[in-house]
Amino acid sequence: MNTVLWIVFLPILLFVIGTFMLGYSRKYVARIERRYGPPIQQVFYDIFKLMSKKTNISHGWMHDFAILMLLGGTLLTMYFVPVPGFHFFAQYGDMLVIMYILLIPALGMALGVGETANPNGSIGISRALMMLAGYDIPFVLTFIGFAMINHTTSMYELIQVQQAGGFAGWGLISQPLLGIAALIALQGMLGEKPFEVMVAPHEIATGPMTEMGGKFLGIMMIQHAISIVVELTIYINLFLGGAVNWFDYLLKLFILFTALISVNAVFGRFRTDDAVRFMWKIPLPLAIIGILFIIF
Amino acid sequence: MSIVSNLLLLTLLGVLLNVIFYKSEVVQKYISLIIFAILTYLSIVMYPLVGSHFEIPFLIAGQHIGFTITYLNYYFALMITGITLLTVIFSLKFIKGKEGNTHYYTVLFLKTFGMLGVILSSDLLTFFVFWEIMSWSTFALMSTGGEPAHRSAFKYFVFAVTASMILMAGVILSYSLFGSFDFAVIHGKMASLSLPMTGFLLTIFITSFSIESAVFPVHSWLPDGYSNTFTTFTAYLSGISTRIGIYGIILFLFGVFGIQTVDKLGIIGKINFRYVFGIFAALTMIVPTFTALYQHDAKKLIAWHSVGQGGYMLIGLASGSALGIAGGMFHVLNHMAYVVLIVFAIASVEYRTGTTNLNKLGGLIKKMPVSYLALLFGIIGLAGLPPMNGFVSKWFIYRALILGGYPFLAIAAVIGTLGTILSVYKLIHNMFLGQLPERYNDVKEVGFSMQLPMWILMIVVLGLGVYPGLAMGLIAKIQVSLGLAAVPYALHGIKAASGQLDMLVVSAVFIGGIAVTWIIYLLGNRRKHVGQYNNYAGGNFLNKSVAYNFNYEFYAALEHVIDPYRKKIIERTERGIASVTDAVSEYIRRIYTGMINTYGIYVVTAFVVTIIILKELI
Amino acid sequence: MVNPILLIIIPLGTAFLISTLASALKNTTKYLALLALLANVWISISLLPEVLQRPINVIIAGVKPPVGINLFVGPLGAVFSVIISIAGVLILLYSFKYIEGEQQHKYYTLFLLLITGSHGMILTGDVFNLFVFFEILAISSYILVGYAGDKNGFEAAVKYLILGSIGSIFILVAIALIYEGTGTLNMADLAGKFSTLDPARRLMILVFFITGMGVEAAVFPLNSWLPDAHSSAPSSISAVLSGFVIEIALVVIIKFVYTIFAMTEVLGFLAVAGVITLLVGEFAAFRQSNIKRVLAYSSIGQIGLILFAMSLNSKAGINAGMMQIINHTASKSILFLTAGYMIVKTGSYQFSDYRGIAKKMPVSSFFFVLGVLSLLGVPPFFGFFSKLNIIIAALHAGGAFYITMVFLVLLGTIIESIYFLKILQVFYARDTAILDVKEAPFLPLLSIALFSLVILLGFLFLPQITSYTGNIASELVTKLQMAQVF
Amino acid sequence: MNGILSVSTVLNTASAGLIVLGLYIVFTQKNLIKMVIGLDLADTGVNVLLVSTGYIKGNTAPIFSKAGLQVSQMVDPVPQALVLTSIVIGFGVSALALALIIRLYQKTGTLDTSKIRGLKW
Amino acid sequence: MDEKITQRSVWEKISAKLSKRSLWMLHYCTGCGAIELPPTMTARFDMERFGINPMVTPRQADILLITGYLSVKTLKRVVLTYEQMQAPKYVVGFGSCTINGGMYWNSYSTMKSLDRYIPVETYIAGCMPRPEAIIASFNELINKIDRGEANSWKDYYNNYNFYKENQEHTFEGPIETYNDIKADAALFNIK
Repeated sequence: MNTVLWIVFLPILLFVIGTFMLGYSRKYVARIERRYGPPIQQVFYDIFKLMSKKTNISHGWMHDFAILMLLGGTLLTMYFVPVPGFHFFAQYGDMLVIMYILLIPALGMALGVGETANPNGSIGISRALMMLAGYDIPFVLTFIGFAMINHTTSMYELIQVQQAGGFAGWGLISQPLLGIAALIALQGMLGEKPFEVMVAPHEIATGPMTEMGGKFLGIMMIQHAISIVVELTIYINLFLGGAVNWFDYLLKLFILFTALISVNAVFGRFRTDDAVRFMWKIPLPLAIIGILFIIF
Repeated sequence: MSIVSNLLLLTLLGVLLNVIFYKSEVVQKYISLIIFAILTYLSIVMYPLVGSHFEIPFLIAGQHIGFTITYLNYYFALMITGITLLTVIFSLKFIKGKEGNTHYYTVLFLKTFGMLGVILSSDLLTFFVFWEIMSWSTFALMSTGGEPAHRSAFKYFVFAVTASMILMAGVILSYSLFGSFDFAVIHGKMASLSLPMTGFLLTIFITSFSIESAVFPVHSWLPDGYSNTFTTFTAYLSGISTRIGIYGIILFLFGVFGIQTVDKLGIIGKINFRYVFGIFAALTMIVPTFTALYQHDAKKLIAWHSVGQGGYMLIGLASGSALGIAGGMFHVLNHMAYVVLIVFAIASVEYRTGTTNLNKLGGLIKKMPVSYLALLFGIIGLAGLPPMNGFVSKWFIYRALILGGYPFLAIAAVIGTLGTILSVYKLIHNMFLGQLPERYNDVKEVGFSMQLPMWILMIVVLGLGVYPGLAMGLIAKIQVSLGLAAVPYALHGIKAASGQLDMLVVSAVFIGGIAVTWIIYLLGNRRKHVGQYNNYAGGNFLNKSVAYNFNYEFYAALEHVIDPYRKKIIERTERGIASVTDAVSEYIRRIYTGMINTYGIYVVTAFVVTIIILKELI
Repeated sequence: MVNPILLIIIPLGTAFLISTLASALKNTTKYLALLALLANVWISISLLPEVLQRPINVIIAGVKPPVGINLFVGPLGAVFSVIISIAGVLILLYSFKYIEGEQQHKYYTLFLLLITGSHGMILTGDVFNLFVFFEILAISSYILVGYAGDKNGFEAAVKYLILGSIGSIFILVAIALIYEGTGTLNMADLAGKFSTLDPARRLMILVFFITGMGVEAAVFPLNSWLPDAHSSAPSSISAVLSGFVIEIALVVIIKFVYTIFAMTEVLGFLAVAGVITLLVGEFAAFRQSNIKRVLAYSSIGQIGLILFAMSLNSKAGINAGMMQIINHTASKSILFLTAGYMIVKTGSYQFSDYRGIAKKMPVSSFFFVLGVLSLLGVPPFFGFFSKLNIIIAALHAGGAFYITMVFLVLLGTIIESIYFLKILQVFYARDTAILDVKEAPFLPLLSIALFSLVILLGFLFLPQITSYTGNIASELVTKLQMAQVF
Repeated sequence: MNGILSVSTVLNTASAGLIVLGLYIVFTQKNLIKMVIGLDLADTGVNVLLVSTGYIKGNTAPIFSKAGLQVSQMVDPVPQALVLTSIVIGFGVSALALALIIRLYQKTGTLDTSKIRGLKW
Repeated sequence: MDEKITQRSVWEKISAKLSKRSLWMLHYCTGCGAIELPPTMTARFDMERFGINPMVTPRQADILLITGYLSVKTLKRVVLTYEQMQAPKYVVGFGSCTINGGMYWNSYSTMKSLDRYIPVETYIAGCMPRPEAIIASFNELINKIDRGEANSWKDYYNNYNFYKENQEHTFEGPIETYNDIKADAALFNIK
């Protein structure tokens, strides 16, 4: 019975957490810029306003289906990532499945934006995919390293292993190199400032979101909120020993998110090829060396 | 035991009839359709006859032409006849009136005859005889369709002849070593062979099959060869033709030599024959996929991908674990399904717009939704994303590589996947998305005869994706017949006890997610449909004359990153070999100087040299 | 039992008949020649079954050997006379239309002389008689090479003549040494006495003979005349030369080494010479642009292959070599004959000018393809079985040396298939530059068709052919001839 | 046989000398006619060798002209028969060679082998 | 142009209260007004407190801020951008140039008052008003939305002909914006 409850309320729960985190991040960045910044619930207002827009421009059936695919994919990923107290779906799909499901929203958005036939959108998408190629290789590599040590590809079992070892068992502590590489890759995965070239406002009019307005943009913001929480949970499950209870989970989420957005707040934006070169020059070798340590 | 003879005789009949009626297209069309339909029916019905042997009483060098049906060649026969039937259905309208299509169906029949013979053969000699017929008919098939096809077919031929000559050496060397051509006998006597000789023999067979299945260093013939001929042939070739090489590798690696003997060939510690083969497979995954990024022609892009995907199959086989081998074999079927689907979509675009140049196309989704859907299913399969079949076999291969302890091969697979996703999106974006150019305003969707194969393949791609168990049953039987451990499969993924894959649940949750989003979508107000020129372009007015698609140099930034590492080693080595042969033949040609005096001196020198040499001998 | 001597007398008699009655018969001489050769075909085929029981020994002019001359017709002689007469008839049929002009009676006399020479060389049991027939064969082929009457024809004829006479000088020296050593010229008698000679003399005889006969058999360093002779001779004559003339010389060498000299150590050396000839022939042909020169170099390659097969010192080797000879005679004649009419119709020797000829001359291009496929050893054709047997025989000999030899042979086949494919692609190119070319007349096509029957239906008669070639192999290996001395 | 100067060694060395001389002429001379002469020289050398094989010391020519001549006193007649045919063949070949050279000269206008190199490579 | 305040349902009151807190602004930086915007956005005045963010595309924007004089050519772009914006959209005229032509009152090439071409919600007077004025006018706009009176965008549909004539008079002919205003009007059931 409580799995059904979990299934119904998990999306709402993560949406609320994600939106408050986004609101918090905007206030945090504002505070760094010595200004008050919007209230915490600002993102709720934005999403509500977008959803209540009178006209919602759409360029074709693929544009609509892409939005469904976008949020649908993120919800799918959400269910498969173990959260404290709920890992019902974990036995049906392991880390590899999660790695691939993460790509469905990206593909969905790409198809939808392609349908809008806006040149800025296409440039944005090509940059987003190149960035994907950049950060995904180190990230999957770190996971491969872990899966190899523990001879399992299931994320739930990895959490058990880490929790069994207590603080020292954390991924970040036992394999520091892999942890750091994954952290940098995570920065790219969340689309934070140094790797935010695909949504550059002035250069390509927020890239993929050029033609997204009204409820389309609203759903994209919902998706963005949930996916941030999901990706952070993945990192926590792999490297910070998963969460024993919800307080520990929220604490880790908060600390990790603050770390990332503080980097986001102070860094400028890389060019695409510089970003990919950075991703392939720093985190990738780190991950490879990490794996070499594991083998020998 | 008449099924095998019917299969082969029927294909020969097909060749004969098509040669007789080469004048009229209509007769050829319907003959081929009927015959291939019967062939597919026969190969499906062949299942109960697995294990039976059939011989033609014709003796070559003491060996009858023998055929036998095993689960492995039943699996491949199904694929061959199935895909050929779909290609014929698709090309009923596609090939009508195209220049140079008189021998279209004849060549197709000849090729099927060769392939069926290869996979059904029970001994090395029949295998080699049909292998020669197959490689000649592939050459003929590749050279239909204009002048560039001739050049690329010639390049294929050079590789194919080398492959068949190496195979001939291997066949006869094993005959002289084991005294018989029969697979079973050789498998029995394999233990008696010394280690270095087994290694040498295995390398010979595996090299010739690698040339045919375009493994990394010898793959350069495939992209041009497959893309310069008719597009339906590109589908047919990249779907099944290169996979006969994979059949050969499976048969010899596991059937004839057996996994135990192969594992004895260790070099140092963990590095054994399979690991070295895995490295080649890994290179086959990475290099072609990132070359596909640079392509401007849809057919070339897909041809490069079929090379890359071949790498996945080989790395699955090279991993050696039950899961990996099952993944490799399953990937052959999956790849065939989605690559043929993609190329059919490209063919229908070419049929309507007349070009496959990615820089010139765009926005066709508005005019050809079915082809778009087909291409979408195909690229999701090719990229290996969950709901489609590509993901399942890739998941098997990944899991086998990780649990088998091959991190670097797994890394290569990851890099290959990402390269695929990028170039695959470029394909669908440049062709179907973006602004529709003015010249394609009156394009219509393709007719039913071309849509039918696409619908069938879409169902196969999705069906196998959600219910992989349908094919895993046969693959498990194959593994058992080859003496390997069978993979613990369930109808929709891996059995719950031993693994973490349940495609039904994944797809169900995905549908659930889409339903939830659809509800949220309905909360908002109704959507307003706008045309393609109602677009924000910095306040400028968009119209026909300024319709701009971002197609050219789609991944310019990534290309700047990769360019310093692209040394084009393969092209340089090939040019090197070609110039060396030319130089040698030029030098030898000059021996005949035309001066009668020098000829006389040649005779006397030969005389003296013979005396000196023979003095020692006698 | 028909007396085999007729095989020599009939062509010789008709040759002189034709040359004397030339003015009376005008251009009906060719039918006389055809009659003679048909008779030859009937005789040689009728000889075949008898020869299998026991070889026929024919005494000429009543004087018994070792003083008199005798004919020894074993399986080798019978099979070869069948090959010669059938090929001769078909090529004669081809040259009915090919050789025009009132001087054609000269062509037919020389043709018949050439056939006499070849029959003589293969059937004779006496060494000096062998030399005489060799000279008849050589002289008639010198003239026939220059028959076309153009600058290239005469240049090739002169070169061929000079090299040929150097070769005959070497053979004559060998014969002199033989007679000085053993006092006998009869092959059977010589075989017995040869082993008594001291090693130095035996070596000299062997080397003189091999070099002399090697010039005619086109082994590597000695075959400099072949490319010029075959490319500038009229195509029917190149077909004859490549078809069976060089094979006869080769078989004579092999017969002498196996039965008379009985020095099997030499075979290793001959095998290496064969492979070198193969590689030189293939590589030289790789960059040719004149179609007949390509075919000439390819003949050198094939001769190398046959020599390699024959000198494997095993029954299987000789059997495979004989099958390869049959295949080479048939397919090389097809190629030369079809090329002949292509040159006549397009007026150019460069095959790059035949772009898209398949549209205008579909039948001859089709036969050309058949010839190429059979020469390369592609399965359904006869060439595949002969090449398969050669490589089986080679690998049965075993050892790393033969494995490397086999890989070199396969390398030669790869090169060969590449340059032949270049030609085929030019034939079947779609952008045709040739407009006014018409198909070759019916008669030549008939003769080419009959040749292609051999390679197409070869695999049906495989058991019969292998039985004959098997007997040849046993004849050579068990020195059958020596048992039938008197 | 007194000392080394027996008849057979003299004849053998003479024939060897002739053959070597003839072949030397063929290989070095550029003029075609000189080459034919060289060939004839080599041919005669071989004939000398052939004849010398039949020599038996002290015997006379194998002709039954005088009554009481026994076969054992005659020289071996067989090589002489061979030499006859060989000379006839040599004569035929040289005649043919010269005829061809004349026609070649008409066509090319020169006898120099280094210039007649139409067919090469 | 005062609009009779119709009776709003409870849901409209709540949604107005919520959506007034998030206004995204597409500012058309022309004339000398653009320089006033950065100070309002940054630390000293920080308009983000009120949920007002600068946005780049009309599809996402609610407020279209015209910050100075508009020549004929730029007016065409403004009209096109206005029509591309999504429904509850508010135009804010910035500075005297948009009110009555400002210092370019007698220029031959600039348009004199903005609301003859597109319906304007609020004006900010001043020959380049200071950030305090901007913040004040935005608060005024927020309250107006809250009271449900900010319906100028409906006015564009109600008397579209008026606007059309003025535009065509200035542009000497219609401009192709691919927006069927009549159909949109039906969409929002405005007669």
